[in-house]
Amino acid sequence: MKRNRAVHLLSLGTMVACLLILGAFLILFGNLSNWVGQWGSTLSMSIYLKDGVSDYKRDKIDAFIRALPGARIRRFISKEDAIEELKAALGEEGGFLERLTHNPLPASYEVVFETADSNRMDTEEIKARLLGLDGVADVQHSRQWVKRLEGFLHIVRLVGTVIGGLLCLCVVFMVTNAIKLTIYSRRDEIEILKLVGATDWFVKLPFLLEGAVLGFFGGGLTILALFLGYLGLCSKKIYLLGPTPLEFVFLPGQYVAVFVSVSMVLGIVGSFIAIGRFIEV
Amino acid sequence: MKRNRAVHLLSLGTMVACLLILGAFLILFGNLSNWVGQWGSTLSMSIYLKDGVSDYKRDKIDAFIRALPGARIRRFISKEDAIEELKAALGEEGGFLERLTHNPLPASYEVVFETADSNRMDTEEIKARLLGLDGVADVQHSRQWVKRLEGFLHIVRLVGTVIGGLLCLCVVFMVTNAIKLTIYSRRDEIEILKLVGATDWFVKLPFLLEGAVLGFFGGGLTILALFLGYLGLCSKKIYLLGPTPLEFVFLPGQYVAVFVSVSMVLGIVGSFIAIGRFIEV
Amino acid sequence: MIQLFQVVKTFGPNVVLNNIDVKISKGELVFVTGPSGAGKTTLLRLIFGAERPCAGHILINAINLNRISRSKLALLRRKIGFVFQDFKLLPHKTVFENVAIALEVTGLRPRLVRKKTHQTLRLVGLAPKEKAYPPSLSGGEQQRVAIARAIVKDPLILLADEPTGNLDPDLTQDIMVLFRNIHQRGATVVIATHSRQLIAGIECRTIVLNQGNIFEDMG
Amino acid sequence: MIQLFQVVKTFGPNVVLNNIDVKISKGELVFVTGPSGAGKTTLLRLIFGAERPCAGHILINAINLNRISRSKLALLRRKIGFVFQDFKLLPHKTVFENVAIALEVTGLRPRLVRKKTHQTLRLVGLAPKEKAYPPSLSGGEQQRVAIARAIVKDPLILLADEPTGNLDPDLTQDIMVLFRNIHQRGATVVIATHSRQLIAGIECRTIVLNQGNIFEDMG
Ligand SMILES: Nc1ncnc2c1ncn2[C@@H]1O[C@H](COP(=O)(O)OP(=O)(O)OP(=O)(O)O)[C@@H](O)[C@H]1O
Ligand SMILES: Nc1ncnc2c1ncn2[C@@H]1O[C@H](COP(=O)(O)OP(=O)(O)OP(=O)(O)O)[C@@H](O)[C@H]1O
Ligand SMILES: [Mg+2]
Ligand SMILES: [Mg+2]
Repeated sequence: MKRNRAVHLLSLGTMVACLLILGAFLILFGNLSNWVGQWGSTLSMSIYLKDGVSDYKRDKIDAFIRALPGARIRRFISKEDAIEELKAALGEEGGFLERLTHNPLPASYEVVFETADSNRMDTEEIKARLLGLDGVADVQHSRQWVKRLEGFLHIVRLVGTVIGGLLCLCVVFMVTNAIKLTIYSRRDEIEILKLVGATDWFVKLPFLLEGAVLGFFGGGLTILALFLGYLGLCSKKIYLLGPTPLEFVFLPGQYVAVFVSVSMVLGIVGSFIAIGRFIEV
Repeated sequence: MKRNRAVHLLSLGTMVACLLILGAFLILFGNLSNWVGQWGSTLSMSIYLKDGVSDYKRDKIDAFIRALPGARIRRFISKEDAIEELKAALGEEGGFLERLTHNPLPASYEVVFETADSNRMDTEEIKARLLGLDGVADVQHSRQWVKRLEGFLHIVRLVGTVIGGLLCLCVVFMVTNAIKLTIYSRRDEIEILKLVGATDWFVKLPFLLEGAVLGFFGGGLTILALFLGYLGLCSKKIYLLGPTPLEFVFLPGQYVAVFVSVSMVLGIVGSFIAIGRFIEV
Repeated sequence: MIQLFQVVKTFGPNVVLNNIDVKISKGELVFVTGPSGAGKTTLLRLIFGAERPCAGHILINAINLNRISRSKLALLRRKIGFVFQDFKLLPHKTVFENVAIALEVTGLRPRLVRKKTHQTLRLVGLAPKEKAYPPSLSGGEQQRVAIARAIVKDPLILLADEPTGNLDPDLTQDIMVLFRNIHQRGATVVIATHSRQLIAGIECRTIVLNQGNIFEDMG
Repeated sequence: MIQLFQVVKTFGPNVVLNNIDVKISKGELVFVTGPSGAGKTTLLRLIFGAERPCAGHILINAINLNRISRSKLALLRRKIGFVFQDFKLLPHKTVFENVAIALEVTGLRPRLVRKKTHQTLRLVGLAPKEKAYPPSLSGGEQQRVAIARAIVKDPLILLADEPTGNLDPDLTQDIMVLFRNIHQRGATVVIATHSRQLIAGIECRTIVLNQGNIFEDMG
């Protein structure tokens, strides 16, 4: 037993490394789809006002927006807010803004549409109606951008499947290797067992179990490591778009179970290959 | 021999993984210092002109800049150029620029100082003299920015050293493990050798050699993999700052030699540890 | 019980058994002898199905070993006890476990396994050593573990390959008494040995192998 | 040559040698006998420095084994030939390499190694098997490889542990002639055996071990 401990630790380590990549990818992908889903379901619109628009006109615009189905005014950005934000966004490069003689930026409303399926909303029609109002200078919406992100997600999923498959092969290879070595180191024992009349399965079963255990622990350790890494990630606030930090989620419960089971199955497959090649001799 | 091949492949793989991280880090760090070095040695200055400056005044400013030691005018950015560039930089967010009633950006000269050691240059003095000229609105220079990058590089170096040390430990551990297993699988042989009167060194030497070979191949394979990865990276143009793509360099020749040697030494150290623990029994 | 027809066994250019015909009836006690390298071990291994003949047929209980499946062979081996010349003990299992394994593979109940194992270890005089590991045993003790493992399952056929090479004359006598008991209970016993003392002690059939042929077959 | 003073060797509660005093002079030929488990192998291993006594002192050529360094012990072993009861052959090296290794560790020139090895293999009748691997050899052939490895270096001391347990009577005679030749060239020879035939063949000193004591020491 002792002699195999080192091999098993070695393969467990390499296995966990492979599975870690796989798991990290799963988490990343899950979060990406989450984010894209969120953005997709909350279509947002910026409505720019003409300079010097009267309060009366603004109230009418305000009321019009509130009457749109599913629409919520996230905030109103005054001309002053707009220039401050631009300054903050440009940082040092924004030095030139100090030298502006007057504020060129327009005031705007930021509006989100929180309908169950924003895809069916006719954004172009709403835009046209808004432009028809007195005092509205321009309208921009986020639809095209989400479309592009979904294409990107599709590619990520494809690449992920290919890499995931390769990594699974790696895991199987690791286990096969480890079990082969165990079998090799116990070949005398195997020979003797057969000489005293043990059936093939009596000899094979312990190795299959060993592979299963290896796979189980590999999967379990990986989940553990991923979770620790996840906690570390959560403690940091990461800003990607906009002022709210990204929200990370871990693999859902049933994914964890599937992950560990798959890793166990990979272990069994690995030892199966090892056994097939060795014990018949 | 055959029985150990699998172990050795396994440890070689894990070793290469460790060394890959190490090597990738070395390359990254080398390139980062390169870039920072380049930026640092070419101190750049932006000289903003007042609106509506006369050609006569501009010629005087032009002449003054050319007279500065080591200075080269990289380009003159007219007001129109400036707004175009800002539009390109902001992309979709720059929509508001369309609605500007007049161009708020100033024209500017971009000047680089290509002196051997730009550190000794008194930038503040030059700045003051430039501001004294008629028609100059503002002067900005890149010194502070480089300072900050160098601090960052320092941290990268520190973190890299720590991680590198850990990875080296990993490599030693891998080799120790592999050699321990070899020794274990040949313990009968070792016992018999000692019984027929072999000295300790006669028994130990082959294992030390094995460790050295393992280290050498681990290092060599890593360099190979890194080089392939480097070629792949070079084939893509990556833009980070400005319009010129990043230029990557590989590890210099003597670094490659040092890298492989270190990996070999780690192999020897690893087998040394393995031998010490096992053969004395 | 055991029948060999025209059996040939060669290892490369080395013809070990050359057209051997042997018939051993149920309940016989037979010695196989001959010089070192004559093929005694090979003959026993052929009968055990551990080696395949290059030509000819071997029948055990009317089962042809050339046609037997792997699982049938395992079942057959449970009825055959083999004392290996090089013992073939598991170094990482205790004496007790080494002997018990021959019963465990048959799926016998643990309680019975323990009882039979203890009993057999007492028979060969190793009861005090049952918790020891083979590498810490003397040559003779290891040989007796091998004997115990072969006889613990009350085999129908007992094949013993030089079973007393490491035993002193007194122990040799004891072991021979054991073998004769097993024989008297109806088992077929085949013993390969060099020992003149062993053969001289008992009046029975002796097969003398030499240079691939049966040189003498005294009934 | 070989002196044991008050040597005690125990394994756990098992007292194998209890206050043994033995003196074997240079050039003697001595048999060690006794029942299985009496401690013959243990005695030889103590003399060889493969086992340390629990009490007492062992002197070989006036060197105290309790105080010898590891490298000195290696040098001493080059002068001692040991035929192990369990052969201790390297399964992945050929017969030739197994024998040659005893000379190679001494740093002898390869040409001489080859010559001596061939010569010794011829002496034990294994010249045709020199390219075979030990697992493919018969029991007696393996034993002769072990003997060849012990005598190939013309040892000053030859320790042989049951060296003829797997050999037929004719070969046993041949091997004894070999041992006596080595003895006549001046070497000290100690043979542990059960075989009455072996002991009866030669008139010489016999040490009988029993239950940890020297039971009989016939000069
Ligand atoms: N697996 C093998 N490969 C090659 N040669 C073999 C193999 N097994 C046995 N031999 C050869 O066959 C011959 C007979 O071997 P076997 O073990 O049957 O002899 P034996 O009669 O048992 O001798 P001993 O009394 O020395 O044990 C020997 O010369 C041996 O070298
Ligand atoms: N390493 C060990 N650990 C524990 N007990 C041991 C060890 N080596 C030997 N013994 C025990 O010491 C006793 C003497 O063993 P030894 O091998 O010296 O006997 P022997 O006289 O050579 O017997 P045989 O004729 O059977 O070879 C035995 O009972 C054995 O079990
Ligand atoms: Mg044999
Ligand atoms: Mg002994």
